[in-house]
Amino acid sequence: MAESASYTEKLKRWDRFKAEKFSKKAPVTTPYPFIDIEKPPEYRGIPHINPEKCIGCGACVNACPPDALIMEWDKEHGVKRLTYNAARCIRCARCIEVCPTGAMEPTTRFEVATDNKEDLVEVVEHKLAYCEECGEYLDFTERQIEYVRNILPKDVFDAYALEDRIKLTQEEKMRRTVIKLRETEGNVYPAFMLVRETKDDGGEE
Amino acid sequence: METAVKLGFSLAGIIIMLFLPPYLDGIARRVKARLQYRRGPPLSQTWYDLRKLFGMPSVKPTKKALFTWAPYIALASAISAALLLPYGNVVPVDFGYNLVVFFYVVLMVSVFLMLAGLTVQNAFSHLGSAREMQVILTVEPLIAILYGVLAYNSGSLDLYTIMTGLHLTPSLVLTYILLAYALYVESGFVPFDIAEAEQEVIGGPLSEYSGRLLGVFYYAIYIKRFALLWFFISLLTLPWIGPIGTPEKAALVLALQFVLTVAFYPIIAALEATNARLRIDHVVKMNTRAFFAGLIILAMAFMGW
Amino acid sequence: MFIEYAIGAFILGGLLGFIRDYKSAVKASSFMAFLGSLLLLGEVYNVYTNGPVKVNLYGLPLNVTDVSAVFLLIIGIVGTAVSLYAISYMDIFERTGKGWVYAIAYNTFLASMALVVTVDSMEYFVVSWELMTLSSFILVFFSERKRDVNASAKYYITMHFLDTIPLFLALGTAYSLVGSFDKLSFENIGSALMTAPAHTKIVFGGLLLIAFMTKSGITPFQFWVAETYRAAPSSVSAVMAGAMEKVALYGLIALVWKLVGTTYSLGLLVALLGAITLTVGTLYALRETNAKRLLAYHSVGQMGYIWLGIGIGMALIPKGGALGAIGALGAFAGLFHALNHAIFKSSLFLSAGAVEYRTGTVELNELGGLGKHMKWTALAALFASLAISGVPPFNGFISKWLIYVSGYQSGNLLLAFGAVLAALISAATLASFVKFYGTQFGGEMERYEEVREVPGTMIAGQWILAGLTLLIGIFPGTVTGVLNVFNAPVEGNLYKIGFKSVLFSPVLFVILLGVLVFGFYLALKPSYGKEAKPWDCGSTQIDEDEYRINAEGYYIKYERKIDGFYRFGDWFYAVGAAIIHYIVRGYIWMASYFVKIVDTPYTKVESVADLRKSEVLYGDEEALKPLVRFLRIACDVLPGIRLGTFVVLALITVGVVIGILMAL
Amino acid sequence: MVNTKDLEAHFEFECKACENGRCAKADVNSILSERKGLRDFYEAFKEHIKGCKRMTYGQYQFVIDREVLPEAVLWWHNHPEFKETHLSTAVGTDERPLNGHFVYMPFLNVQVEFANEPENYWVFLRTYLLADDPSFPSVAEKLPAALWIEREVKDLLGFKPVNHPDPRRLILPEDWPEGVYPLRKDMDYRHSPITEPKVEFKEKPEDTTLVPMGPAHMGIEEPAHFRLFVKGEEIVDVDYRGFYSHRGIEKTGEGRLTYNQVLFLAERICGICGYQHSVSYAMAVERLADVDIPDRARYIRTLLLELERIHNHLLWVGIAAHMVGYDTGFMHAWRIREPVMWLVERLTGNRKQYGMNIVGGVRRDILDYRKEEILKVVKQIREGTKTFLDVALNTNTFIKRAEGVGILPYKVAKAYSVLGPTARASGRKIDVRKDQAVKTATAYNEIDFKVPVYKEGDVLARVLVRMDELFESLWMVEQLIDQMPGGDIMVPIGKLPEYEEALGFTEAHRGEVVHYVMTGEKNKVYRWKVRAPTYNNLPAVPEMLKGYHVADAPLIIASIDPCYSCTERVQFVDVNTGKVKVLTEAEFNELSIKYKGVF
Repeated sequence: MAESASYTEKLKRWDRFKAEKFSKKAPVTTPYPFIDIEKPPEYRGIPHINPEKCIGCGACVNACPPDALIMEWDKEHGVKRLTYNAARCIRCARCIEVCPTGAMEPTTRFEVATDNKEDLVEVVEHKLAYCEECGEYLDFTERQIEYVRNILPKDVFDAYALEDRIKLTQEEKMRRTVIKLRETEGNVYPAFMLVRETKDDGGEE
Repeated sequence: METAVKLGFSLAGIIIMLFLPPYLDGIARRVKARLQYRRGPPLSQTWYDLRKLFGMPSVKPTKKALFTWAPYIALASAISAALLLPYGNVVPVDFGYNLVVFFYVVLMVSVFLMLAGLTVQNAFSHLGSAREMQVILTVEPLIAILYGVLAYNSGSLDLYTIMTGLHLTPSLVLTYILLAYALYVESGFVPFDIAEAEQEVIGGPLSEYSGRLLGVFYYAIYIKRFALLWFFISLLTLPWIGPIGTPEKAALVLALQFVLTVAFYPIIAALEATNARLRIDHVVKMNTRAFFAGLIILAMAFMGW
Repeated sequence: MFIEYAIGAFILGGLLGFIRDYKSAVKASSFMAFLGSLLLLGEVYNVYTNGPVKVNLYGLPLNVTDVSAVFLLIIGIVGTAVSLYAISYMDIFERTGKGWVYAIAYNTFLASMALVVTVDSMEYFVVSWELMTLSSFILVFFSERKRDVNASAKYYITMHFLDTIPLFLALGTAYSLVGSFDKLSFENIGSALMTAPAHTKIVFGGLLLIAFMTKSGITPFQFWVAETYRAAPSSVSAVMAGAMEKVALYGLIALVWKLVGTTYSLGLLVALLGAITLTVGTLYALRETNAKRLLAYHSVGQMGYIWLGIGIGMALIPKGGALGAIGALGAFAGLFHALNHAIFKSSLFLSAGAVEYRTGTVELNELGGLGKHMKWTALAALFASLAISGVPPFNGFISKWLIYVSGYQSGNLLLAFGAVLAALISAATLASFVKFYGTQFGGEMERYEEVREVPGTMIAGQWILAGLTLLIGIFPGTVTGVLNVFNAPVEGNLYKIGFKSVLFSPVLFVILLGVLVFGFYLALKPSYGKEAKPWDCGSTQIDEDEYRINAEGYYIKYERKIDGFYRFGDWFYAVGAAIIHYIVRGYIWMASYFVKIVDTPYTKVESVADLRKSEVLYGDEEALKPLVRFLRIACDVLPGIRLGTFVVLALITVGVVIGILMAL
Repeated sequence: MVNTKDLEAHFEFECKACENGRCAKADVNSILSERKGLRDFYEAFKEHIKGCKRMTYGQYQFVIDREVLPEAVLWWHNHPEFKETHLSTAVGTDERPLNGHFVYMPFLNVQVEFANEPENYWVFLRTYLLADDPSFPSVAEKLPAALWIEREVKDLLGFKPVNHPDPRRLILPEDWPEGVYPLRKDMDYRHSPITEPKVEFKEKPEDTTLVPMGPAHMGIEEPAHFRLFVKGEEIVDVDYRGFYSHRGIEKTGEGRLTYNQVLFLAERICGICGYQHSVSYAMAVERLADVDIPDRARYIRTLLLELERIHNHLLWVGIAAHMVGYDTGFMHAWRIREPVMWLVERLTGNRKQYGMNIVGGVRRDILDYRKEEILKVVKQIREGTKTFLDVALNTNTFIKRAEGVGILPYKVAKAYSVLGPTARASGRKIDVRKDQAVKTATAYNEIDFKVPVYKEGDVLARVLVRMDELFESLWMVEQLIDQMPGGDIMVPIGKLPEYEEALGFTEAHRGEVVHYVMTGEKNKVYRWKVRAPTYNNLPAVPEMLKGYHVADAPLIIASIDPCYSCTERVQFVDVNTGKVKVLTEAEFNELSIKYKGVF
């Protein structure tokens, strides 16, 4: 993971004996629950979803081995719900690696004991984009679209005229594609483009 | 000494005998913890444990009455054994102030421990009882011999006479050494705690006990250990400080006994901490050897050495 | 006054045996035996209050001295309890159908024992002794199982050779000393022995000693005990272990000690025999897994205790002074232990019988979990077990403790070592009775779910004894008066017992213990949460009945440790068996020889096997035939002379010869 | 998470078939001539051998008839020259979807010569069983090592080992119905039926009684059920029933996870030797994907493996001391161990379950300041352990308990193909770190270390073996730090080849861990077989127990360092979470299908 200068300094200076009020001599045990134990900075604690950064692309959900991260669609209310359950988490930090926006933030928290399981669950709800034409909800969120807008270079947008088509349902897109193909028949190039595009977008989604 | 003083000393004795043993165990825990580089529990942790156990209901594995009563009888006999010991030079309740009686009354703790273990249909507690019995079986003859030496040395089995009438001979010194060993075995410290071995037979005779009854049994065992130690300490001190005439001197003696008892326990704890548990056949072998050593000592005593 | 009625009751009981129906016959005769035993106790009280009495019972000169009072007490207590118990117990032998045999034999047994300890004439002593042996022998094979019959034959032949013959020889010696049958009373013999040469004394004493050692199963003559007691019905075993052995002790005291007189070395010998016996007997018992054999070996061991005590007495009393006092204490302790042993050992046999009555086996490896259903039996067995292991406040503790005291303070290495052995053995006793109790009554087994408690009379019989263990333990003062025939300096009153400053106050102890127990019980009342089966580590489907340690496995390591001892013992036993075998051959030879004397056609008998082949009772006739015939002829030849005389005449020649040889 | 860049990188990556040794074009003769013994075997069973191929470097596979299976296995196991060759384990696979047959494939670790990497190799004996009659002749009565293996395939796949000496149920719970075989492909991984429990146990010998040790016993950390038939204290006979924590991880891995997710599952097979498992799995996948991971990654992996060995051995010796009531030893051993945990926590981010691996490399680099830390800790541990051993081995009572107890003779050890320190304490000279070619996954071939071997075979010998190994590991760690090369720490792996199989292995601190992986379509695992060392060691424990005390039992059982969870592997996903997962999975599937045709 990225290590800024101050961070590495911190790493170098970090001393367990200081941090946990150990004495170097006997006794080596600590009255643990009564003092708070500080984990080293490298420690992979419970990840935390930063709702500001999260775009709800679901990359983390793909990567997560134990299904601690779950994504659900709620087309009625136009909501895409990303649920993180620390009780199932194995702290492998794969989600942090794959997150495109760094919304999954590493922490050094390790105490998950609680009498109420709700405390272990983080839920982030995203508003789904809706189709400009038919007004029904799309499968991806506003933020995803924003993100795509930001990362894709302008010319690509123009080239594929994404600007006006990005917020459309599949069917609508299909229809338009067909129309477009009709307009420029005999020329397969746009269709090939489309395939490439989908790949790009798919990557983001 | 007039009765008031006697009463006072008896009261002191009773208080010591009832409240000290768990603290002694606490001391042992602390010492062990320090030897293992741990912080260890507070001194009164054993008291907390007992209180907790007293507060809990027990699980009932059998309908036998003996199962219910054994802990109480064990505790009662442990306490009566402790009451038979000299505090200062006062014996709180003198129902037979001599070696054999004391010894048998102490033995009753183990007897009822074993019987309790045998009331339930549980191989582990049976094993534990059998082990306890085999330890006693091998250590009692040794103790008998040593009592023989003491009796011969002082001319009587009566503890008053022994406490005053012992005279120092080589055989007596050896007797003290062996007696220390025998009492250590008898009180079931590591490495001789094979009867209650946790990892092998889950608690042995105690494996079926829980909650309050278990607490009572533990309390009985602590008091038994205390009684044996106190007995040894008195045997170590009383004969050599001459007749005790005044209450002041008696008080001094009591203080000495107390201090020595508290001072001996860390040694025991250290021994416990630095040893692994023995197997039953090891113990049998060791005790048999000790028995023959005792025979030699007895012969020496009778030859007047 | 009571003793005649007692004898009468016994005779009546014997006659009652001729009722057709087995059950009623047995019950009636047992009841009469019960009454007779009660009367014996009455006699004891009588003697205790107004001193020794001399009675002449149809020509039987009885002299109930204080010593015999002690043994009458023992016989009375045991007889009472056991007869009461037998009323129901003997039902399990109904299939044998010989009610009359039991009735006669059992009553004769009790009566003869009562006579043995009271008669004041050597010849009647011997006669009733023989009667006792014979009746006990008949009782031993009463069950008529093959193994039991073998045991009984072995028992009887052993008795004839190591008991009867020495007695007869001794009788002959006595006759040769006194010179008339009418004056064979003990004091005459005693006065005659005063003047007799030393080796005569030695022979006389030696012969008697052998006889009594055999009867009370002192090493090396303990070999017959285990098998015999196992074979006999439990009630009979109880009487044999409780009373018959003590009768031999009476012989030791009344004949050897009182008549021949004692010396330091003789005392040491007796004490040493006692020490060896208690070690051997108890260590063998530790290994046993058959309840009755275990108890039998323990009775050997406990007899060892008693002999140790008596031995200390015999050794030290002559010394007089402080040592004499200690000796008297030892002897007193021995007698006390005799009484206690009679009580708890018969109680234990009765509990074993009760278990047998319900489960049909006494094999400890198979038993278990009976405490749940036979509560009273279990509690009685627990009392008796604690008593025999010498746990205060039961009676066994006090006598053992006094033995230790006398042994430790005797100032003699040998005696002190005896006491040490005694202590070691009391641990072994505790061990084997923890096993005895734990395996029978501990745990809970489905196998014996439907077992019920035994009938009332059996419980009563057990509880008379079990109660006495506690009663005497708490109030030893009740019996010390009767027991203290050596006027030992036993300090204390009803509440205290001890010697010099070595005192023990059971009452105080019991009160203290009781107060503490109930105090703590009330202070910390046991509160049970849930009920649960014993913790079996959560394993699936284990056989509850096998989830335990069986009797064989209890002290396996310790037994391995002392394996050498056992091997030596077994070797010794083998040798003994060989000896017995040759003795038997000799007996057969002699029997046939007798027959040749009275030249009558005689069915050829060469070995015990031949005896056993024939009908059992008949087999015994075979064994006895020569004597019987001889006596009958003698009767024909010399009419008008008492038969008993001729019993003596029969063997007198041998006795006289030896006596003269000694005199030369 | 695979993206196009990775794919391109993968395509540039040129084939190292010749060194790496999985060359599709290799012909039988050249294969047979590669290693000693192969040709002899081929000659011996000519007419029964249907095929022969090189799976990957140093792993050979013969396809033989099932009739000669026992002979073939014994031919290798009792090979006169290759003394330490042993039956590692066997894989049962349901290949009906592929070729309509079941496959039963025992494989052996052939040790031509100790510590001779290029010469030693693995032999897989693949046999095809008919779908309607999956029976094969049992080798168990001649070779006890096969006892559990055959019972396992009987349980999980419904194979029928003909005249198996002890055909009781081994793995599945008592209340699992007959005729339902979890590892068959036609069974869904969420399906867990229940019937009336029926148990089958050994008969009790005459006049003994029963002492059940476990499932929940103080002397056993994890559920395992030893039935001791005892005479008093003495153990006469023993029966074992385990797999109370069977968790069907293989099914889970095959069922739904991608190969990179399986890696993390593999790491969680065991709480103690997790990293060994993850390295083995990664190694297997890399082998079959034909990837050489960067040297730095290999060194980091080896470093962590050795650190894990160090703290495991300390943990074990602590437990051994605890079992005989020597708690001071216990506490001190664990105190000495603790700094390793802290160190590892700093290196990888966790005390255990390092999560350090990824197929194709490692995830975190070792920075220089951490190297200092490591050396410091190593020094500390070395001193600490030295003093600890001085004390412990001079504790008379401890030695009394450990010496001459639980003796396992060499012959028995070989017959049960016991592994690891347990085997080395009985005089077996085996160690896959040196024996088998590890050079593409770990760095053992480039550092120097000894393999301690003792002949006594009692508990004390096992203690000493482990302690010697511990010091060796410390020395290895220092070398690794010293020689660690620079460079990249992982190579991305894109798509896996389909239906390739390979074996990954490491020498865990209990013996060789073996992961057999066979890939399926779209980066899924078709068959994944895990064999932990305890799986081979545990069947030998009853042999060790017989004739000793009940008091020794916990120590003896602990002395093989049993890890039941390793042996018994992960539970079925419980139904609820399974449902949740399925929901989302289904959605993802349909979504991806939708997005295929975007625009």
